[in-house]
Amino acid sequence: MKKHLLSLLFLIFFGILVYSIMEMPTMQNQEAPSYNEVTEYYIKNAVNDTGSVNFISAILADYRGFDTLGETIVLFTSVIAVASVLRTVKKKEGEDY
Amino acid sequence: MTCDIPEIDGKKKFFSYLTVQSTILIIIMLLMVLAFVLIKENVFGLGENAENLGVIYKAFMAVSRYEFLPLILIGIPILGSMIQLLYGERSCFRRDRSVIFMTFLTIVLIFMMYPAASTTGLKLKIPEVLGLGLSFHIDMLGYTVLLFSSIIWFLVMVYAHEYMKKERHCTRFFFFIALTYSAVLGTIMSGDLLTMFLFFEIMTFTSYMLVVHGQKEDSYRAGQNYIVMGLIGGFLILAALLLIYFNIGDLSFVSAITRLGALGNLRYWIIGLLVLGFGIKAGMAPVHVWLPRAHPVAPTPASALLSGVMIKVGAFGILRVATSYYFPPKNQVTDYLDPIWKTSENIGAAIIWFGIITMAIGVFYALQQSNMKKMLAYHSVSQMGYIIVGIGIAVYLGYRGAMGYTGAIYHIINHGLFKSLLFMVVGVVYYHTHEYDMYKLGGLWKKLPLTATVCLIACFGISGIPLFNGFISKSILHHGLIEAFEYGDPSFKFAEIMFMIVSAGTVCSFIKLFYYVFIQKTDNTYPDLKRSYTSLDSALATIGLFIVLIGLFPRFLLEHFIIPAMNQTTYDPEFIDHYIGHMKFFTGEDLLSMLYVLIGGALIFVLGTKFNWFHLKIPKWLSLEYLFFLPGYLLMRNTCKILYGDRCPIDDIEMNTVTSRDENIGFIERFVVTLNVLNRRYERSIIQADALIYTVSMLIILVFMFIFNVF
Amino acid sequence: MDDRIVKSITRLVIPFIQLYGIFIILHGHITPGGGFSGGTLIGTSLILYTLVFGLLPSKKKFSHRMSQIAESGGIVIYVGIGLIGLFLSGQFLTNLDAGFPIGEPGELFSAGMIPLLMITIGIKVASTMVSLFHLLIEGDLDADHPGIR
Amino acid sequence: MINQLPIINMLIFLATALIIPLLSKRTFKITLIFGFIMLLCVVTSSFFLIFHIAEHGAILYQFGGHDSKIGIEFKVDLMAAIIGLFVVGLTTIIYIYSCGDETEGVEQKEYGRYYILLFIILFAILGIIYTNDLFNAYVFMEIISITTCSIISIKRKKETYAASFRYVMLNEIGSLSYLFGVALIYMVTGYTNIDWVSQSIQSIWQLYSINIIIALGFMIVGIGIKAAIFPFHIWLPDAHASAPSSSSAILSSIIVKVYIVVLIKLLFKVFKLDILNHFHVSTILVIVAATGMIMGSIFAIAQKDIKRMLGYSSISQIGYIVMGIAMFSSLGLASAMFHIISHGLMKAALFLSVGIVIYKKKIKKKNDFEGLAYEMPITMSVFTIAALGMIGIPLTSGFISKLTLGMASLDHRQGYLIIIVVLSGLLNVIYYLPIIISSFLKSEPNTYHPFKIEKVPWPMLTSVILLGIGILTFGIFPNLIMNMITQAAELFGLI
Amino acid sequence: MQIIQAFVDHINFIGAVALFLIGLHTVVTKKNLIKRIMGLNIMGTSIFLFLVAIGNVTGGVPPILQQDPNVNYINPIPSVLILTGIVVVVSMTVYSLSLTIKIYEMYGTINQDELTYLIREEEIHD
Repeated sequence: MKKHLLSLLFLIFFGILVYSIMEMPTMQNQEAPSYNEVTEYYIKNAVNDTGSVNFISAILADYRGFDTLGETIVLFTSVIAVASVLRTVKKKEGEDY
Repeated sequence: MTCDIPEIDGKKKFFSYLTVQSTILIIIMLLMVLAFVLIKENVFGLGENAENLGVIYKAFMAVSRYEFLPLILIGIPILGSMIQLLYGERSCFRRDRSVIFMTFLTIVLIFMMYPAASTTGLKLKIPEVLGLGLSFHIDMLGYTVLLFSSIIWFLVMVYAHEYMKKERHCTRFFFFIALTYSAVLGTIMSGDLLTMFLFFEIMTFTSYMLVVHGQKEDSYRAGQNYIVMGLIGGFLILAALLLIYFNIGDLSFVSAITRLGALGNLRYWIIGLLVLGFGIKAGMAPVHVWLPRAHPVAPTPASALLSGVMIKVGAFGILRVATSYYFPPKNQVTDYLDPIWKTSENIGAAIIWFGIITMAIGVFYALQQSNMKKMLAYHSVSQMGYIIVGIGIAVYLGYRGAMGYTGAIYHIINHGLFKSLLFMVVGVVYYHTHEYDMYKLGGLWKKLPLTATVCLIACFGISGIPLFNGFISKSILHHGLIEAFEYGDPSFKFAEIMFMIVSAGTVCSFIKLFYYVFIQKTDNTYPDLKRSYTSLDSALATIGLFIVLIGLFPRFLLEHFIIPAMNQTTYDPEFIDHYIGHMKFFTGEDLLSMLYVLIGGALIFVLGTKFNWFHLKIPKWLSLEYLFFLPGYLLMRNTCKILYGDRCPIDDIEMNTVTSRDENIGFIERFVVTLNVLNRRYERSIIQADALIYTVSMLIILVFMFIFNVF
Repeated sequence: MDDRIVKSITRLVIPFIQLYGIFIILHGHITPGGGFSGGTLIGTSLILYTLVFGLLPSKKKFSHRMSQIAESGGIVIYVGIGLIGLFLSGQFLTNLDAGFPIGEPGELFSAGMIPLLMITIGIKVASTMVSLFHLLIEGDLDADHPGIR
Repeated sequence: MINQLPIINMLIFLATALIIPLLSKRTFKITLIFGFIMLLCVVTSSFFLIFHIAEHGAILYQFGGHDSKIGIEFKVDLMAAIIGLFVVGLTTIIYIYSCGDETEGVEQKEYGRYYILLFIILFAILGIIYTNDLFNAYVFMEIISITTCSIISIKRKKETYAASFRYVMLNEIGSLSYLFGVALIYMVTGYTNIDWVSQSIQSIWQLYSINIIIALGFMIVGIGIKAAIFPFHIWLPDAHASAPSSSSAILSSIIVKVYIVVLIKLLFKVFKLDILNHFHVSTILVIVAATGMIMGSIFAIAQKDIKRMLGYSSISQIGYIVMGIAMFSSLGLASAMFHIISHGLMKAALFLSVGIVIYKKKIKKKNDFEGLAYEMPITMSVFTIAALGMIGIPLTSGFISKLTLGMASLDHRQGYLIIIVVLSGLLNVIYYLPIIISSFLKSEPNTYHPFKIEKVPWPMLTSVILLGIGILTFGIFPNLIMNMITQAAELFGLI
Repeated sequence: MQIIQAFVDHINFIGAVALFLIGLHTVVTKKNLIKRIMGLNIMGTSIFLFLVAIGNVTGGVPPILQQDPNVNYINPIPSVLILTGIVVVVSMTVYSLSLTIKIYEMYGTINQDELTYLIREEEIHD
């Protein structure tokens, strides 16, 4: 019984989401609202701004470089977190953080 | 540790050091009062041109006009509490002396305030504090209550020094009593609702420490009751404060009826919240349940102060807000037919009936008690009923309500005097005999003649014998009620009848008290009862003196305190001048009605002792605590039943706690028990359904938004 | 697992994997890929080494100390490059205005600070993957037979 | 130069986090002192920031000198500056405490990691407060999630692992919901910068209203999980109960508040009032907040473990904040921000004083508090002050926030909310008062000296005393910060 | 007909959402901690798919500078966001896995129900 209620719940959820997706902008070309002047700007000027022909790298490392910094910090943090969970204190080496 | 006097060769010193000092202080205070009276009565012939006194007068005026006086007044007891905290238990005499002297100092300052208070009033604003800023304003109404509370407080302090010697934690007691004193002063002197609320809350907390001072189980119970209800009252006042500040934008005690009148029914909600909030502290009828529990468990000085001063502060609050916010400004009305009085008329009627109910309930339960302190506590309830009736009349009759106003203030003063005196007498009896049950006592008048005398005076006072102060205020209130049903609704005739009956009951119960404690034949000869003049006796005698004096010269208070107070509020000057200015006491019908009351009281006493009316087994459904908690526990039981059907997972003990009719188990305990059950049942399962709850609530929110989007 | 074939094949393969990873890192601004992909490749190679030769030898080769230095160093270099921009042109993480050489677009040595950042990212990702893998394995060993160490 | 201050503050924290591993080889004191100095530097610079911003308006900082449309932008407005100062200052106090506390359950070896995580949290918090970019906020959110979970699980006990697992899972769900919302918004606008997003949303929201609904719902719920708004509070009690005391203090007085700030940004900077009113977000938030205020207290009453109780009480207090936000008026926003600060102080004081008790007496049940005030007067007095503040007694900062919240609800023509405020205040009375009474009055020892203070490390006492003073100060002179807060709240352009 | 057309147009969005719900369903119903973590990963992946679908352009080429000027580049920004998001989700996954290991070491089970039962037992005991 509980299972059926649960699946019914998820069906309703799915229905709502699908219904709303039907209303969403779909056209997967330059007319899409997300394909706006920002993208144009990247495609036009990325090479002159950064000198990198790979726009993704340009954005990743230059335009949105701060995100990438945060991301590296996430990695750093995850290592420390996992170490703080799993490292057993008996070990000799690398106890200094 | 207790600080009893070291016994010198087997018997105490007849005079203790501090006794002498406090007696001297008392005498100085009496002299001050005398001088005050003589100046006011214009014996020295100074009259209005008092400048003849020269430099003294100027200095006096300078001090009196000093604007930070209220702050100093509030600061002095706090300073005293700090000093006595420093001495602590090491030197009881220095400690008590610091308390007593500080209290005395406040009295001196309050006397000095008179010129300022009687003319313009003393105003002080402290911006920025609590965001909105505090403000103090001392007018005659405040000043009157202030003066008498300080005098009573001082005498009780003198008394407490002797009495508390046998108790523990005297330091803590005196510390908190000093803080309570400053809170009381602040509440009375406050000039706007925020200040009043602030000091009111402080008073609740500090006096809680006095109630639970005994640190026994019942005192914790009573204290829990007391502080929770006090905080409820505080929250009600807070809600009213918010409403007033939002709708009027100004919290100071000035007339706001024009803007309140525009609010429709909300104005009744506001005053209802305020009356209920202050009424909880004042022991008003449906919410007085904390009072008969809290007063007996507190140490005697504390209960004397609770009954004598603190519950008055509640009544004072009602009077203040009702006559300031809900009255039109003084210079705008000239007539009682002004429709602007409609609001206050409706409010006043309700308050009067509240007061009547309070009186009746108080007296009825008081007659059933055998514990003297409990009986006095119930009498405090009924006497507060008198005061509330007076306030009701003052609000109800509007422009002509001066009689009720007079009665209310007068009875506040008188009741403060004799009720604290009665508590102190009971305290003395307990101090000597360690017995609260009046039926077990008897024949004490030979042993304690002075105590017996003052007790007699107090009983005369409270039961309104002519030539004692109770008579004055009661007859004034009686006049007020008569006016109420003459000018207003005839249904108040019943109110007047109730009034007479209640007075008869009061008389009866005090005959009972005096008879059983002092007269009744008993084979108990108190062997260990040593007579010695202590500061107990001086305090008792002084208050007795005040009672008699007020009873003999009732006009003085009227002329120099109450009529100025009324002239500062919106009342008909001709009415005041005609009815109260030239009021005749000891007139025929007053004495006659008093006689009826006395006869009725005696009759009730005789019949009661004959037919044993004073030990009625009151059925549970009459006990007010029970009635008060009933909906609560019905709710609890039914929720439990609904949730779990007949196999309620509350195990038997908890089940019994929740549904038992024992009125010692308060509402809150039942509540907490049920919540424990619910928690044990549901918390873990909620925590386990973590992601499910996320899904469901997300779904609900989305559906909500879709609906809102469509419509 | 001591299987000769696997071991020798691994010995043979690992350098190529790492070379490829380095290639991808260095060409991050020209071809698809970049620091993450390349770093992942290098990390994978070391993980493969661990899988084949066991934990302790790979610990010898690539100790926690090293990985820790690599991680902290990665961030430090990154921030340092950002600070160069901060001091030279007044904004954090400035590329060309801070005077990084742009070079000829499409060449290997071009695009100012992007290749440097890619290299740091690569180092960081690689070391992170390895150390996470090692930590998890150790924790697993602890969990399965507590008291093995 | 002053424009560089925000990023410099963040980099200071980052550098501290990176340097600690190298320092901590030597004696540990150096690390502590170093971290403390760094914190003080940031506190001073935050003061500068506030005054500078109050005069010259918000600081805009484009990374790499790119236009805010294409790059990442920091926008440090007055609210961000105030909250930043609050966060850093409070963390400094908690840091002092944690220096004295051999944080219960955390081994000596873990201290280094603990402080690394602490400073990374600070870095991320400043970032999430200052940033003006939705996706950048997501990245910082994730940093905060991991670090927070790990300062809980750093105490190597059984229950902490279970608690932080649940926490990390719900956090992940929340972050993903937030990311989904960002994706939906990006889908229709094509920006991630908050200003541009709100600009283009205002023009197209009738067109793509469905997108906005889904995005709004997912974002509110996602942040609601992290901010422990009522139905999503599930992770909170376990986490608070099992974490080390300083971590619990940081959790409930800083982290949760930061997410509330993100919620404020999201509602009033991204979706402006038209959209919110059209979808009646106010109603939803009010319902959620009211239920939270009541249910949180009701659960708190039934707890036996005092830290769990405190956790539930912070759920109900978060209800106050959300209710203040839900008024959608500058007064309500001001009351919410004031309550953020005052509740931060009070809850930190409660947790730290309870932490001292646990450190000294090793008791966690609230029935064991009988007669405790005779042994540790200062701790219990601070506890009392903070608890009275929770109840809302005048002279404590809790009263002021109650007052402003009441004014705001009346202002919003929803006077009935006063009933809920008063009711939850009474429930607070029910569960805070017995602790105070039993600790001050019951089961006293026969001989004690009233002026003897407890023997605990001085940093702990210093921190709790500082917090108590702060509570009283803001309670008696609220205008010290109230004016600034009101100014900040009016910048949002609400009614 | 239009319905089907819209369905076809949005098919990749719908797939993403379906994945999201599958992941959520896994998290809700499964009691095994590892499975719940997998569910979380599925949710994350679905959102990345969603972003990809947003950025996609039919007949577009990857955003690397091409010679002829008039080609359709696909939208580079979502790819960047995904690159960041993936790393974040990975680190969260690692952390929760390590917690799972520890929980297994402590309690000897990774079943949510048994875990809750054990915890409640401890709470009742003390």
